Amino acid sequence: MGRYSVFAVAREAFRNHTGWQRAWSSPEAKRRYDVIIIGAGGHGLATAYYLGKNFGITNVAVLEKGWLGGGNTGRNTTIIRSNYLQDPSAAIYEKARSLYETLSQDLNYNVMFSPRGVMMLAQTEHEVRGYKRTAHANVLQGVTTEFISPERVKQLCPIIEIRGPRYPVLGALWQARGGTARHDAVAWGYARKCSEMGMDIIQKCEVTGIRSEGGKVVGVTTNRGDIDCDKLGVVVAGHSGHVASMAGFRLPIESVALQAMVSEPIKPCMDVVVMANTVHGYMSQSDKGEMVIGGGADGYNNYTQRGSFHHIEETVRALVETFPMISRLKMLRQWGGIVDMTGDRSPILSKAPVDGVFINCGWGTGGFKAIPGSGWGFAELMAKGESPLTAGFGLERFREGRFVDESVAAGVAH
Amino acid sequence: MSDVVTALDGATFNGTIAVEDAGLTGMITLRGDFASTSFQNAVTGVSGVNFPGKGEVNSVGDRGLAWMSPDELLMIVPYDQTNAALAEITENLGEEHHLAVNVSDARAVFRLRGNGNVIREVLAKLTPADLRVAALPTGRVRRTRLSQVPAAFWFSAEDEATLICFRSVAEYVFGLLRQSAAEGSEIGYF
Amino acid sequence: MLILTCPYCGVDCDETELGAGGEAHLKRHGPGSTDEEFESYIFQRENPRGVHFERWRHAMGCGKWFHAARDTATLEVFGTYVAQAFEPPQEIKDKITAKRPGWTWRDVA
Amino acid sequence: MSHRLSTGGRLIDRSKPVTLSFNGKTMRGYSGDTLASALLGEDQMLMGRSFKYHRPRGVVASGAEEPNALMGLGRDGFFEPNARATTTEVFDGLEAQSQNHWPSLEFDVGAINAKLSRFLPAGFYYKMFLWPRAFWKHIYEPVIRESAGLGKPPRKRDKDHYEHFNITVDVLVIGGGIAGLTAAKAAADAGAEVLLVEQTAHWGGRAVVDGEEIDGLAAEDWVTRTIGELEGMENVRIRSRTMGAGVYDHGYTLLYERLTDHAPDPSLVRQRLWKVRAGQIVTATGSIERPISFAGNDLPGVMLAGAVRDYVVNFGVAPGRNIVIVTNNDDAYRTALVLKKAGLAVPVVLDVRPEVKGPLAEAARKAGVRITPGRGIASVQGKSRVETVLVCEQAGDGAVVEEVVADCVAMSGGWSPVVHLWSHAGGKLTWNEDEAHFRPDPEMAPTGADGNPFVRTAGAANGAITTSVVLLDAHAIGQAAAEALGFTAKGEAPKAEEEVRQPMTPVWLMPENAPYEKRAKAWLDYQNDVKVTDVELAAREGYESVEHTKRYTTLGMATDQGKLSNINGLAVLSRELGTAIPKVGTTTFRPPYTPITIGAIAGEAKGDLFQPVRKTPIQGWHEKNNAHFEPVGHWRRPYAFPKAGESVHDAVMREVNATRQSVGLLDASTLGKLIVTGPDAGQFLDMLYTNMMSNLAPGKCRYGLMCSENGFLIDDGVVARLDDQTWLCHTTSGGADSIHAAMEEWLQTEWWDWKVYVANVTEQFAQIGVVGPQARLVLEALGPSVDLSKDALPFMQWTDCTLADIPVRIFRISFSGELSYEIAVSAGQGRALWDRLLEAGDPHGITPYGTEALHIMRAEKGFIMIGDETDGTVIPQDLGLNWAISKKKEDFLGKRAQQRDHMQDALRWKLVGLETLDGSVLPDGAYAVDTHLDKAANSAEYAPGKEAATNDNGQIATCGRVTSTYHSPTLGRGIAMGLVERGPDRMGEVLSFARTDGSVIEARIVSPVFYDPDGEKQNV
Repeated sequence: MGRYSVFAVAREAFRNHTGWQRAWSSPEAKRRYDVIIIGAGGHGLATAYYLGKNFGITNVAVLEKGWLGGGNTGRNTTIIRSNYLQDPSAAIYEKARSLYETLSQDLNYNVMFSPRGVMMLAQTEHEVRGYKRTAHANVLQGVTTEFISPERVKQLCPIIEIRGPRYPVLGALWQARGGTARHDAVAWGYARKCSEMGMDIIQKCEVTGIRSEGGKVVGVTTNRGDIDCDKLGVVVAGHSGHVASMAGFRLPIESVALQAMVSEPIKPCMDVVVMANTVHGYMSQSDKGEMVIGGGADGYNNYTQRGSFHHIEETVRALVETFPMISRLKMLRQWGGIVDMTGDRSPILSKAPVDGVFINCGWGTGGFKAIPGSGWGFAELMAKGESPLTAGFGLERFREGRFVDESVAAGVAH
Repeated sequence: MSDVVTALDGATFNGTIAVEDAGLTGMITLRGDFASTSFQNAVTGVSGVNFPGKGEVNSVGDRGLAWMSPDELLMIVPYDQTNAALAEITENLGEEHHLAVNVSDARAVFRLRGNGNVIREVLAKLTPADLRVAALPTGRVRRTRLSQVPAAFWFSAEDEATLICFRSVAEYVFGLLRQSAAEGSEIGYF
Repeated sequence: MLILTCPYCGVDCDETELGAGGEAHLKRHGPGSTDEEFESYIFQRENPRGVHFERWRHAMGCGKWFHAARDTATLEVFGTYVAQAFEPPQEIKDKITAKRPGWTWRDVA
Repeated sequence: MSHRLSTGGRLIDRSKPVTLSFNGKTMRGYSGDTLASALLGEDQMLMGRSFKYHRPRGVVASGAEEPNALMGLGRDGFFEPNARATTTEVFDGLEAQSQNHWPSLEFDVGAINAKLSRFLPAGFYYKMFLWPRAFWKHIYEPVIRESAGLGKPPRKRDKDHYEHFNITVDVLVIGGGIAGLTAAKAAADAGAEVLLVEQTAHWGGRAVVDGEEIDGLAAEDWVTRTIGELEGMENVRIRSRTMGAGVYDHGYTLLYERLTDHAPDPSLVRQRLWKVRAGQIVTATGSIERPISFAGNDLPGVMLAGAVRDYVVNFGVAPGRNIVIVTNNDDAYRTALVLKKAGLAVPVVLDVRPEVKGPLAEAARKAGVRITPGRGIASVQGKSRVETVLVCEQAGDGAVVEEVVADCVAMSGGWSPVVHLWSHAGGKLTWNEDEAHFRPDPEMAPTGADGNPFVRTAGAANGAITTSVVLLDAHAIGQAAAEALGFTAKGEAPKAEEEVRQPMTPVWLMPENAPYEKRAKAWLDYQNDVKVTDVELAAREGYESVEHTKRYTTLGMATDQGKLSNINGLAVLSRELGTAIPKVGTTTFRPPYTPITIGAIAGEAKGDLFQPVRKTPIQGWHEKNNAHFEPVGHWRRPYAFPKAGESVHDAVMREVNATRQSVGLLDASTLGKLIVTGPDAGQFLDMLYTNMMSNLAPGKCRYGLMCSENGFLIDDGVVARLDDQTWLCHTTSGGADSIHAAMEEWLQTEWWDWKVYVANVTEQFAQIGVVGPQARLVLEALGPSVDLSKDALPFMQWTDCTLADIPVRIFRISFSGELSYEIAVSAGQGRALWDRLLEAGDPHGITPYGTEALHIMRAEKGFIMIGDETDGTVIPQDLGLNWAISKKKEDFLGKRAQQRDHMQDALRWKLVGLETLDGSVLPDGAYAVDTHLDKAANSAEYAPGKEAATNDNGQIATCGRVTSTYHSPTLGRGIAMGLVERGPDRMGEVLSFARTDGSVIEARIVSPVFYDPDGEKQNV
């Protein structure tokens, strides 16, 4: 597979781009693999990639019901940050963020990681205390953040109204190396590398059953026949409960619709990502110029990938209060994704009750930013049976009452 | 009682309809077993109006009973008679399990006057409730959402509606109604 | 944007008048229960792509809790009923079985 | 050149000329013009620049599907970017600017991208800019962002206002063409309530432009008659300038009404967002003509044939003088006839079909139009607009057989139904081979709450092409919609003459075997600059699904959402993959149909109405007395009352001192107040609170804790027993509604057989705290009707009485450690009592204080604050509150949860007091570093010269954190509360807290009760 570079593009330009090869092959499934990953989204593909890269396990198949990257990987607001409060969260999200720094070079695919900075506005005294606490925690966690003044907020993001009558900006938690990336490219880049390593990405292959013998997994049944494996990774955001039930166990998860929207593109006017949790809104500007806005999640189980309009309405209200200039922009498109909410709103990266089965799910609204770290840690868990990155996210925590609760910090995960 | 004030202290607004602070109103939240005749007698006796059916409001003069839920009524009496009414209810019901509390000061009451269709139109700018006459005829109460706060309203006549919300948000609700009834914002739908 | 009929008021409620309360017919486990029972009571939830029974509160209305039988994939509502019940009324079960052949009422743990 | 014709133009009023400015140039148009028609009338063909290559672009279409002619309108508080010229109605003084160019529309530096286009194929950025790493953020990305982005951002606050409108209706008909009118009439005749909306200012759609005949009347007259009939019906409402923006579940539909965009008036509502609940929705949204992919098809002057017709007929504007028509279907001949009639030259009609024999074509021949069968366009030449058309055989590879001089090309690639609204709520599509388009699949309609279809499409939107079929279809659909709601349909469908048509022939590439050079100049998506070769490349590289191709090439992702490009792009993809179009699949459409203003979505909720502000009965006094407010939920509570020239901090210090030394006054009205009554009320409260409430004696008060079922502390407050069966529960300000809701939830859904009623009386009372050594004197000065002495009203008791003749309930409770009374008074008299207390307290220098003084005093006393000491992960045992957790009770909410391993862990962090060694104030939320290196495998330096244990992820281990920290004016030093691992067992130990700057501050573990540990002051 040819390397991507400006020279390759120039070379192809003079032969009408006829020389480009497929970014990934589309093989038929083999009878057996060492590892099968269900779900070719960002997390699944990243897991496969690090299994190969870090542990030399390349006899791997990634099975995808639809098209790779067609789930939440391509339906989110592309925010990347690691300024979390609890140690386990900060560890895995910071691992992910640091991997994003070099991901384009690592994958030889430009995922357009843009460390433009993420700020979380503090608009109540309570939030000020919460974010100062997070800043203190981050120092010891090796996550670089700082609590900044309203003046600095205005300087970094001139379109913010910091003297709003209702919720004046009292400061912000600022992570200068947070930012955004091109969501599709992350899935495509990992897919291309996995394919290059000889792994099979099998699209339009739906798993209909999980086969186990004596409490140990032996393979899966798919609409393309049975495929055997020693280890099985379930990485199917939005469908985790469904797939888990095939393996005969339940999860502390409910699937709800989360919404987002973009405005029509305009010239650059916002160089940072801003999250305003008091008023439940967050916004950034894409390279195309669209204002990318995250909405709320329904409170009820919903598999329609649509969700209710009033969440968009509430988010927009809040953002108009904080960014008055957006009022005369127009909403171009709104969409929904299905997110898995766990009991403590933190993810599950864990051995499953069935031997050989591993589950990676429950990322709620925060999955995209975690992709490289999640893949890194989950690959280690699958290869070695344990990983410090995933240790805090085991299923057993719900029985022991050992939660990883991020909602306690003023910052709600997005 | 000279120093008793309502949240809006008599504010009024005239636009496509008239919006008025209804002034001091005696209100009692009553909870009990609607099936119990003694409960029915107690509340009808004190209020002097018929026991309301599901979703109904009955009123005679400045007294009334509004159906709030399967076990909750709102009794309306003249403000200065609230405590007397409470005492009477408590006495009539004796040991029977019930709740009767004075909420006169916990609420703000608005009177909306004007063309009934325009009143419905003004409210429809703020609430998702079905305001077609068939769905909300005179004498029917609707508890719902008025923009971002809970409220209840009913038409006592086709050209007059009463709206109740919590006292703390009285100014907010007044602002909502004022904007929705602004001159030039008629829709002419209903 | 769902519409559910409040079984107490009889009015069709807009989703924004309601509060969602998660899975219905949970059995409370208090002191004396095993860790597994308690975990499942607090955290394990039915999460079907299909027929689901859930709790709703007519928050911006009569304030009462009720239950709804709803399909989470099509958002079809088979019916709503009062919360003071250990399982759905027979006619709702029948309606679901008629519309979703093969469906049977689970024995709520 | 494009110009205004001397006659014609059914929508314009030549007696009402208007003046507008375009890029500063003054231009003329007529009332009724769109911005696009006015500009064309002034020969302003060039209207914008494309997104990627900055190619010069003119208007292609005449409606909502327009991809090129996007403008910035107005200025300052009324500026709007990316407005479609084709849907913007002109008015006198309209200001418009074209977009996405620098320095000018005519000369745009960005156009260099076009020269480089061979280096910028689909997805080029994924393959480039990889090195050096830092360049992406600092060099490449800024350049890409600057050249993208279309319109300018608004800079000023929006000066317009907006509103919402909620209605419920039987049948909503979207689209005011003949199909919409027919469907609306049919549903209305059946007795259904009908709302009919049309996005433009005019009724009738295409039929009136094409001069069809219906029921023996000219379409124009039939439309006028039908509108009249509908307006006359009680059960019908009609609304123009109102677009169907989105269809959601359960019949919820958004309509977007533009009230003043065509006649600005800031005093009126600009736009209204309708939220409709419809029983049945009929989408009669018509169809959109498809462009044809040939080289140079993006030159200004290349337009849709139907649009050319619209401009001539509706606005009396000719897009050119020599207009070449290229088509694969009969409809374009209508354009030929219209142009002829207007006296314009049609050098040739290029019809790709090998034989041309339809009646419309015959009529064109009769009118003297030359038709060349089997021919297509090899390429269109011209600098910044159409100059010549090179003709070729469609079957070939583009060898030029003829050269035609022309200034406009009218193209027609067939018509696609507008299916957006249908698919918003999940409707599926089916491929219609004959017309080469996707149409709604009636078997796969969106279903509603009852499981039955609630959206139906009528007329052209349903795939019907000819007028007669459209009318029959629309009538049937309108009746079906009404019948679905239980009405009985009656009446006949309007009639039109059967139309004979020659079948169209799909053309996805022109000519069929166009070489790369031509395909690389054949545009699919005009706005995003996606060409045939881009989609081919995507397919070759394995981006095989429509979603992949769309995202890789950005096809259909522009502000027109692919209204013109989707099908053509799909066809090219299927051709490249060798798969049939329906197999390749289609993309799902998302709301809105066309972009809608964000301000309209926010509606009335801005400024004062952004969110409700909750006000206590005493708020007026606070506002008059310079309170510094802090938001607490929707309340705004005084944080402090700074005097003139006094800082907020100094005010807080003054308030604490004055209260401790004499007497302070607190507006505590926001505290939750819940009445719980009934035979089982005691039993109920024993389940809710961790401690016992059933054995509280009437007249007495008790502090109580509430936990969630998951074990965590969620609320606290003082409970007073009012009588044998009645308790009054005080909650935190934030807890009033949630705790009330929780009580109702448990009573309704778990213990519904218990006889208990709850009522939330929070707002019935104002509550005023009179706090400090002089508190009793202040109350006694107001002539209390009862004895308030230490023995008559001891600590933790309450009494009813009057103060200054105002009925009140006095609770002798304290959150400050001082002698303290909380007085509940009817809200209506709250302000009166507050004023009396101020008068009575004046001799003692009574001092109103805010929430910060309250917090400091409770911290000095070691009282916990929900939200500070608790954060949803803390159980009462962590806070040394075991005394408030009943051992006797078998069960209470949270008890079982607190028995789990982790909650029993001896190493849990527990509440302690913290005193810095230097007396300074500990930073908010600071963490104590774990210096017990023996505990961990690794250690690391965390501050100059200091070692700490680290965990497996290399994070420095911590053993505690600050939960509350203040400067105590009473003690004259920093005091803090915190949670520390085994804290209570480590009294006196010194901990190191890490500052964010890498330094540390040391603090000693002490008792959390800093002030009056024996409680003598509150018991006097």
